[in-house]
Amino acid sequence: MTEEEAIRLAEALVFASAAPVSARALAALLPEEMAAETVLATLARRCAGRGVELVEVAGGWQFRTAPDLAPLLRKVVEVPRRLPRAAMETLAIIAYHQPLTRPEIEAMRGASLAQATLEALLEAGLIAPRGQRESPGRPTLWATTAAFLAAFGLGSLADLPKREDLLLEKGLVAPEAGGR
Amino acid sequence: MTEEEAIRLAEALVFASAAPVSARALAALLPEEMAAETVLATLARRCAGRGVELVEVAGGWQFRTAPDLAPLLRKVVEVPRRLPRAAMETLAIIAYHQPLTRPEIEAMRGASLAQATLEALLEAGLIAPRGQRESPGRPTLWATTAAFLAAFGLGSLADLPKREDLLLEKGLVAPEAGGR
Amino acid sequence: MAEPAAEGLVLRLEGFEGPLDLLLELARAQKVDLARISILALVEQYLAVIEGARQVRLELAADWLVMAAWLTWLKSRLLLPAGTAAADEGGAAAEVLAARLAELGAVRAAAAWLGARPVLGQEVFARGAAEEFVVTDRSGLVLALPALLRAYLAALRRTAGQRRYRPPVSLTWKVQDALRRLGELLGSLPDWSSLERFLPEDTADPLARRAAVSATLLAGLELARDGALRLRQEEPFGPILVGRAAGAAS
Repeated sequence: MTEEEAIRLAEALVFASAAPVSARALAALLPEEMAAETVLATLARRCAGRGVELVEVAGGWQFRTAPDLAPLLRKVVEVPRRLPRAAMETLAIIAYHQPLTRPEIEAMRGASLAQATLEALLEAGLIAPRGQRESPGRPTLWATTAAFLAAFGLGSLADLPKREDLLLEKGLVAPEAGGR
Repeated sequence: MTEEEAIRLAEALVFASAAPVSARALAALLPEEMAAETVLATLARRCAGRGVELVEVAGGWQFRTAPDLAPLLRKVVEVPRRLPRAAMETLAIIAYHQPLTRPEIEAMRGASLAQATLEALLEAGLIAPRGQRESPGRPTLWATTAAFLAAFGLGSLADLPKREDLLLEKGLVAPEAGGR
Repeated sequence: MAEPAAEGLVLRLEGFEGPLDLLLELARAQKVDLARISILALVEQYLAVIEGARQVRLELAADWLVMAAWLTWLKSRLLLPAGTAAADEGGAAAEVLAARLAELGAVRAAAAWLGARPVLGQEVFARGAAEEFVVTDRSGLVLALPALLRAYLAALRRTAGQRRYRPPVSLTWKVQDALRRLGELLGSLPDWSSLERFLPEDTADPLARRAAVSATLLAGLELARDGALRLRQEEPFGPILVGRAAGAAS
């Protein structure tokens, strides 16, 4: 095996391996008198300045994209998240009944409101505190923001579908009225 | 961007990707007046004879180890089992006659299609269902995939040899002159 | 050529992917191209192989025997003097068989051609450790009005359910109801009125109506047993008539 052939082999081996290739692993494929370290060093010199370079990392040698090119190759893919159900329900109740306090939200949802849910809505800028209820403890009142309107494509809160258009079952809208 | 810089960028882009990279993907990174195809062709010429070569497959470009190094690399790199004869023949039928149904495949081979064969081809990602035949029972139609082209180093289905050429090569339907 | 090299084939019938596969092998053994093989010789060889295989073991997969039967038929046709309708039929069938063998030969050649290529992952290798330059940005939110409204309704529905328990309203007319109604109406309706007239008024729902009929009949039977009224039916499935008790004055 000539030195050129050894360099070709080293290139293919490092390229095809899933993990960095040690000089010892290459040596196993080379004739005894040939030094794997030298072959790899020669290959590394030859690749210097190319788009892909041979670098020595923990455990052996590996091809890496030249660092100056990485930013050009980076592609950002936006994968938007959905709001969890509890957050969406909370947001809807605030939108229709604002301003209201946390206990009021909990009473309407019939479930306790986790701090994380409230924080997620705050962080997304969809709700904001708006004053305090003038009652014992002065609880914070919550309301939706301009960002909420923008996110849902609403000009104003008046653009939300009316509750009567939504609540077709009488049982849902006014439980106090009772009976069916 | 100079041509050298474009070649560097092309090398890095194709090298980084596990799947073949289309000229269009490179073009998105190049200035408008620069032809991605030309850049890739230049790069391919430059890599010819190295341990890792640039080849055009499945509608894109991919770096691959040189075929002559296979015997040495197979000692080190893990290689999956080869497809058995029945699977290769089934694959050949699908490649030439796609899309077609399982009974049609079986009729051509004069043997039923074993579950293991179908699963091996599906598992390797070489074939995929492509719609259903509009006939009673709406049987599934099978076709080859882009992975099939990539696996066998084909640019497109048009790179498959013509049926007549195959038979001539084997001396199977040679006319009068024929024989072997 | 007439003497088949059958002994070797008999023992390794399992190696073939079906009768067509064996026929192709036999055709190749004729050492001529497939367009000029002798179908008759081929048929004889196949039948000899099958006969040999049956001497070794009795059971043989059905498709081998089906092919043998068909080839026997084909042989009988091919042996007829040319020009007869049956001989033409045999000639046509022989052509179809030759074409199928040629097709299978092409499939073999294509498979061999594919197999001879450097296969990715076998002879050539792609990059073992690809670099990932795609960054996923999950900071955005999908927000849509329908989802907001669905959430609002879901929340209200939950609390509405918690606030009050509403027992389901029974739609069925019970025997007690029917007893009461029969008692109320018996005096006011004409004697020998149809049982139907004693049903409750708003029974549009077919299921509720059938329940009301059977409840009313049961109630009627009970009252008749006690002598409180009389029932009459002129014919099977005819209308049931309700009359006042024998002793009761109108």
